[in-house]
Amino acid sequence: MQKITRDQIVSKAVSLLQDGTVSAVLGWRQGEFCYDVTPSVFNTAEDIEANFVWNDFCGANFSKYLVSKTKNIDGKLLVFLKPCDTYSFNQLLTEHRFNRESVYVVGIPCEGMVDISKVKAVSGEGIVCAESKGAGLSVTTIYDENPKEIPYAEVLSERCLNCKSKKHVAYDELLGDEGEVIDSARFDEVEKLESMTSEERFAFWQGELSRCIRCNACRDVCPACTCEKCVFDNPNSGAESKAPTNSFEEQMFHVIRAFHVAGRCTDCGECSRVCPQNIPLHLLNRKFIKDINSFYGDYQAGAEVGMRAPLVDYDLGDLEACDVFERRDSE
Amino acid sequence: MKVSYFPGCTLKNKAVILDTYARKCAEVLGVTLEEIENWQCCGGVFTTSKDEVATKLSSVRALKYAQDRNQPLVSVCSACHNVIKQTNHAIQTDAEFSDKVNRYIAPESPYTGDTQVYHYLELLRDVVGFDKVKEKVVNPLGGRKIAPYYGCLLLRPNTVMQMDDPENPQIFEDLIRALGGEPVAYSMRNECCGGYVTMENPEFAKSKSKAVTDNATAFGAECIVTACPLCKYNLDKNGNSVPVVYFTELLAEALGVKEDETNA
Amino acid sequence: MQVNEYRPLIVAFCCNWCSYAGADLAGNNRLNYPADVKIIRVPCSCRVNPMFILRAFQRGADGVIICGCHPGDCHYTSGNYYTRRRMALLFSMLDYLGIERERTRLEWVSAAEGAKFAATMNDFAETVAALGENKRLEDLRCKK
Amino acid sequence: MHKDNEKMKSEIIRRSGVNPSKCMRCGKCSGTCPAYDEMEYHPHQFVYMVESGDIEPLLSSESLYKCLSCFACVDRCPRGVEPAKLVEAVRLSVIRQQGANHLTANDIPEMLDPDLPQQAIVSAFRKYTK
Amino acid sequence: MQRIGVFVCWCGTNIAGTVDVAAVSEALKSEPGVVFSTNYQYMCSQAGQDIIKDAVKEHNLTGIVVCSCSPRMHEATFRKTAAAAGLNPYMVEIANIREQCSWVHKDMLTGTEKAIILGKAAVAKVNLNTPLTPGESPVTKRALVIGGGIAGIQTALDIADAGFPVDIVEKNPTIGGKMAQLDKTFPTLDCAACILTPKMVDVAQHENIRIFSYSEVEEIGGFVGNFDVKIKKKARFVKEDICTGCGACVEKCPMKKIPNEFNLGMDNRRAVYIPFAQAVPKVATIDPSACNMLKSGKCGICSKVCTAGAIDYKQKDELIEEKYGAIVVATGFNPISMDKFDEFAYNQSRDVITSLEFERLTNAAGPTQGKLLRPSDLEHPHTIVFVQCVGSRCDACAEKGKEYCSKICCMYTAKHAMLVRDKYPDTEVYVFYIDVRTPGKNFDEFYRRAVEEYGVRYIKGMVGKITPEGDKLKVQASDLLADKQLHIDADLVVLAAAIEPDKTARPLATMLTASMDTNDFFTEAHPKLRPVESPTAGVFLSGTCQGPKDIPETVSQASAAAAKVIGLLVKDKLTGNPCIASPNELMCNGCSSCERVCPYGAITYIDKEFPQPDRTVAVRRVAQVNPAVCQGCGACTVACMSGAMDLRGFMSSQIIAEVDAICK
Repeated sequence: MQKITRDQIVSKAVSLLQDGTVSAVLGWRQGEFCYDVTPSVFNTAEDIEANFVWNDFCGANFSKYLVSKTKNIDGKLLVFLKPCDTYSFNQLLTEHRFNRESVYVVGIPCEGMVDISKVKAVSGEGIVCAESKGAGLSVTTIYDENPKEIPYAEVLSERCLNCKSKKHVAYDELLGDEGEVIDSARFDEVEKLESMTSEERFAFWQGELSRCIRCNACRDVCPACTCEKCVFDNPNSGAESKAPTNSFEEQMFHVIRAFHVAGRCTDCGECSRVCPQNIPLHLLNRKFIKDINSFYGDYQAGAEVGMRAPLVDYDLGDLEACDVFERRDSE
Repeated sequence: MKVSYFPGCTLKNKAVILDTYARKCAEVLGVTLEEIENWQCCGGVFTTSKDEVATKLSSVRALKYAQDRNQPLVSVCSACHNVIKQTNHAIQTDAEFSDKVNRYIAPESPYTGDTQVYHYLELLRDVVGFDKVKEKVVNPLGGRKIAPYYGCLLLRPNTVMQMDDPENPQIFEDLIRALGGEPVAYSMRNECCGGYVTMENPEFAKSKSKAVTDNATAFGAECIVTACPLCKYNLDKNGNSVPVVYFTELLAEALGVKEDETNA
Repeated sequence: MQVNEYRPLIVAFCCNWCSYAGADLAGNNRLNYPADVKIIRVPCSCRVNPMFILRAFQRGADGVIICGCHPGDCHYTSGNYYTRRRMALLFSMLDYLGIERERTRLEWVSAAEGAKFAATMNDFAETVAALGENKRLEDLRCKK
Repeated sequence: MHKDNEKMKSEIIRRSGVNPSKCMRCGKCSGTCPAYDEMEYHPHQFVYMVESGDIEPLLSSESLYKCLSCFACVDRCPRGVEPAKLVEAVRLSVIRQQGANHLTANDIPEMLDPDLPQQAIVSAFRKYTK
Repeated sequence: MQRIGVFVCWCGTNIAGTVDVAAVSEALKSEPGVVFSTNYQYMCSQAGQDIIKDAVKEHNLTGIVVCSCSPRMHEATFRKTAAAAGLNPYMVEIANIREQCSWVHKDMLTGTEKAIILGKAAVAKVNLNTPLTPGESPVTKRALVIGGGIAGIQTALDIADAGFPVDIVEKNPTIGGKMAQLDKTFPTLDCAACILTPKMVDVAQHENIRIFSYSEVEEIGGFVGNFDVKIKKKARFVKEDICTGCGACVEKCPMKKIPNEFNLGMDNRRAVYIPFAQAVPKVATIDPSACNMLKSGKCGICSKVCTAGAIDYKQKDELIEEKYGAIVVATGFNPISMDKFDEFAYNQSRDVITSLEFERLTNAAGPTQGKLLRPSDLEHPHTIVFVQCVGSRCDACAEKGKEYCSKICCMYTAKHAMLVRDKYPDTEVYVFYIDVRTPGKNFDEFYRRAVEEYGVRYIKGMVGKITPEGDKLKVQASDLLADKQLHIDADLVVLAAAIEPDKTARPLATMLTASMDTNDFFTEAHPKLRPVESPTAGVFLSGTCQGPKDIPETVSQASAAAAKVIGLLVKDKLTGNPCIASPNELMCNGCSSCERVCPYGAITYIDKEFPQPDRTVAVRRVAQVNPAVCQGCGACTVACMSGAMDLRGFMSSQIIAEVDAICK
């Protein structure tokens, strides 16, 4: 499925490591299962050649890792960024979260990544092998040794089906072809919710959010959540909470989390990818993005370094809060 | 380079020389004017009303034609250029209009205003370059004092036409200099010649044209150049006796492709 | 207090320079509004963190209103412009989550607008009272 | 404003895309208009009369056919009001009515001059005819 | 745990009429931290304050809650009381049970119940109060004035007269600014030079004033009371301290065809020049772009004729570093370019001029020695047309011009018209106007005199097109009242060009972190109440850099700015408001969100070392709040995602405690 091959990436990584351009490489390593791919730092060419993974499960956005992984590094860290990752990369640079000089970015094209839960829904549990084959994934499980072929359209993650950009907004060099910003239908779901009644929306979100187990995975993976100390861990913040003891606890948690990343969220979709409860968290972020676009003009976080995020900016003629619903209802 | 060329009705009749010289000179300058097949008359004036759709369809068809060939659209007649450029702008900025037009024409893919629209003068300035024009001059105009006449259609409305500073344009002047002539600066160069009102009210048109030619000759003009057949008609008929020529004639003369016996 | 009659609990955040002074003026002029409204003084409406608003709802408030200087009149020149953006987005989000949109409000009240302050509070209290108790955002643990 | 006037005004405004209330009454449009002396109602009056809904007199005025569409008023207006577009919108209200064409094909022969370019005829038709 | 005393005021019957004060003090007794609670008729009275003071001592109180009238009324009173009793004044909180309770509720039951809740909220807050001390910073007792026009001159003189040293930085070789170019001034018609040049001399001779002419501000650091400024003194190739201003060099300089800026290019100056006779400092300047010696090393005549030996071709730009307590911006204005308005033929005819050019044409020291002669042929013009509002009051979307009214044009045009008719009664003078705006003392009377006594023809209408032809300017215009189009053959046309802020203002604003509007006028701290201050503390505004102004207004604003500067410099130390933002560095991400929303530029960042548990040291970018600059709005606290930024006196925890107390 991916247009770029593992060999291309590995040979790029090895050559940059060997010619001294970089001193370490951030990449993917095989986890316990075939679809389980873990971000990892590689220090030697041998390690890269043997263990570097590139497949349809390499969805992780590496940008956030740069905050911690560049802290104690001599020389540069090589990172492979997919188009959507580069937006987070720029946003983090805007917020001074790491030094641009300590990173060497190789942009790689992406054809979309697979959502393993969608695969499991078709194949069932116990996957032992899931390989790219033609226009789909060939999946073998412990229960059925005959590979089952599932078309990509059925298993691509939601965020990839609604990909907003195949263009890299930051890189030092590019492997493969540059793509374009895409006019995606990513706000359709939000609009659907908006068109419901208040009661229906409440019921929808209650259904979704009440499943939250407060594992904090969404926060921990989010490239916009890089606070030294999170408000939810800080007893003085007034929003500290550790566990989902009440059905509305998490509602506050998710509203505040979405608000904290509003205007900074690049819509990379990592939150929904990692949620073990499959809560569509991106629908909260996209609501803010959609509102920002509609109230204050189109804004794509991370499109450029140094942009002024909408919530730390204003215009004298901004929409009044009381006109918000009028604006939306008229759309 | 190849461009889609919209000649317009008058260039096929009363203003044939505007057309023939435009083509010849373009060839000299390395540009091929490919006449748009089955072009229809632009209508002469752009109707500014937002609810006027039918009268703008011929322009849209021409624009779409150029877009399909991935070519810019070039016209020589000021009126055609004005109508086509304004139509293109309306498509770009007025979603309702754009939608209606596309429903009328129902092209395979909707036309969204992407075609680059050039007047022939802009083609010379922005694509060919006046420097290149100058290089190709074989018969410099010998310092002849030439008054450029812009009229209204080339420059206004400026928000759309964006050809030059509407009050102090230089594109004609720069061309005249490139051809070895001396441009005459006079204030009436962007005032109206009387336009189509000449039909109903020739006396009125006369007063307008006369003011233009008088102002030009007061500053020593030996001749006036224009890009518009109607301007030429009005100035010829109603002005003083100063000769009025199309800019393509001067261009052809300087580039040595004019078949005029006096020049042979 | 009559036990049976439901009265809403309303938290009003007022900026020190305009709206709090407007509330004082309402008092000076003896303009009545329901005692349901309890005012918290902040230096500027831009001090109001969305967390405070959610906290109030969670603890049982039925309505939250933020009052600041009119745009252009902010004592700190631009604070209320930030408030305007923050609240526009927050209110839209709460509505999206299915919280009644009438429970939140942002109003510009100047120090001279005592009457507007009272009228605003009367109207808001009435609107919130009509909605009844805030059940959707409340944290049940906080209920006695 | 009378309801009919209100309606006509909003129709003219919608069609022309012009906001006459932006006018600051400087009169530059009329200062620049080359057809001023031919007109009964002048560019600034078009703007003012449309703004006040007093459109009836404009409909029957010959001024509608005197505008040269030279757009000098449009480009020179300091407030971006675009009077020429108002003139056009009002003129369309008239010539779109049945039998209200200002110019008919029968009128042409007597106006014809052997040198007259086609452009003049098509322009006049577009301006004066439905 | 705090030891809190609660003091409930009756305010006579004002509170006690609708609130059961005894019930309130009783109810609050059992709140956490409360060790004492009482009520009294008038807490703000001496006797009431004594009750508080005694209670503080008797019960070892650490915090005080007064349930009384609005804090806007008596917060300061009770803070002083607390201080007198040895408590930190910021350990006091007020529960407003009068304006926001007893006065707006009729029913005793509801009033009492609400008063108790408000009291609880105040108690909850005080429980989290911490003693606050205002920060102090020293004040450098020297002011910098940027711009040496009439605004800068007046401000500098006023500050210097109060005994403080002042430096003026002027980018031109002389101070004086636009006013030095004017002929007469409205509405009194006294000559500009007569009233300006004595002030320029005062500046030059004032012991407290230094003039850095031909100089520019390069860099500004620091904050109110403590600005560090770098000033570039451009090389003028003449030793300022030696040059006597005799003008011998100017006379002998062979480069004679340099357009003279002072006369707006209407005549020429030499490569070495003194802008005008009364220039201050009166020293020569060599224009390096015109001087042969500096360009090619060939000439050197000026050096030979200078008996003082002041010419120095090797002079270099000099960088001066100085500390200032306050900075005044007085960068002034310029007329806008007329390039976009060529319907008025400014670029086509030398006889179409701007009003400022007209000033020079009528000035005795101008290119025509004050005779009104038109530039093209030096003939006397018999018909003059003035056009008002050229480029002013334009639509925001229009492609040319400014949205605002330039304010001064109506009056100076009336002045010009009047002067022409006065000196040359044979001249026909037309003024085309949209509105004649004359608010100001004796202004409308002045304009009426122009019409009634001097016979200036005011025409309501606008010029649409000017066509130069022969020796005439054919003016086509509308006369709206006569409903006519006019055609006037004029000899001279004067355009009242809009004015705009000087181009140096924008980069200066960036250096100062001072805000500007979209037109590049400096923004004032408050449009009504603090009109001469920038929102950036220690930066003051004088003259047209803040908006269009005439001379009387400019001078008043200049003196007002000076008064504000004096008020600042007279202090030895600046005491700040202690209720300011402060970051918790351990939590700060250095993301710059707070900096972006701060209206005062109070937030900066440093790289700070933090020891780690593993004994290594991590360097992180963290925010710093300058206590002298922060005004305590709290915008940053909400922009801060991690909550690292908090506001003293209104901490998040305190506000949440109030919320909780109210919602309990």
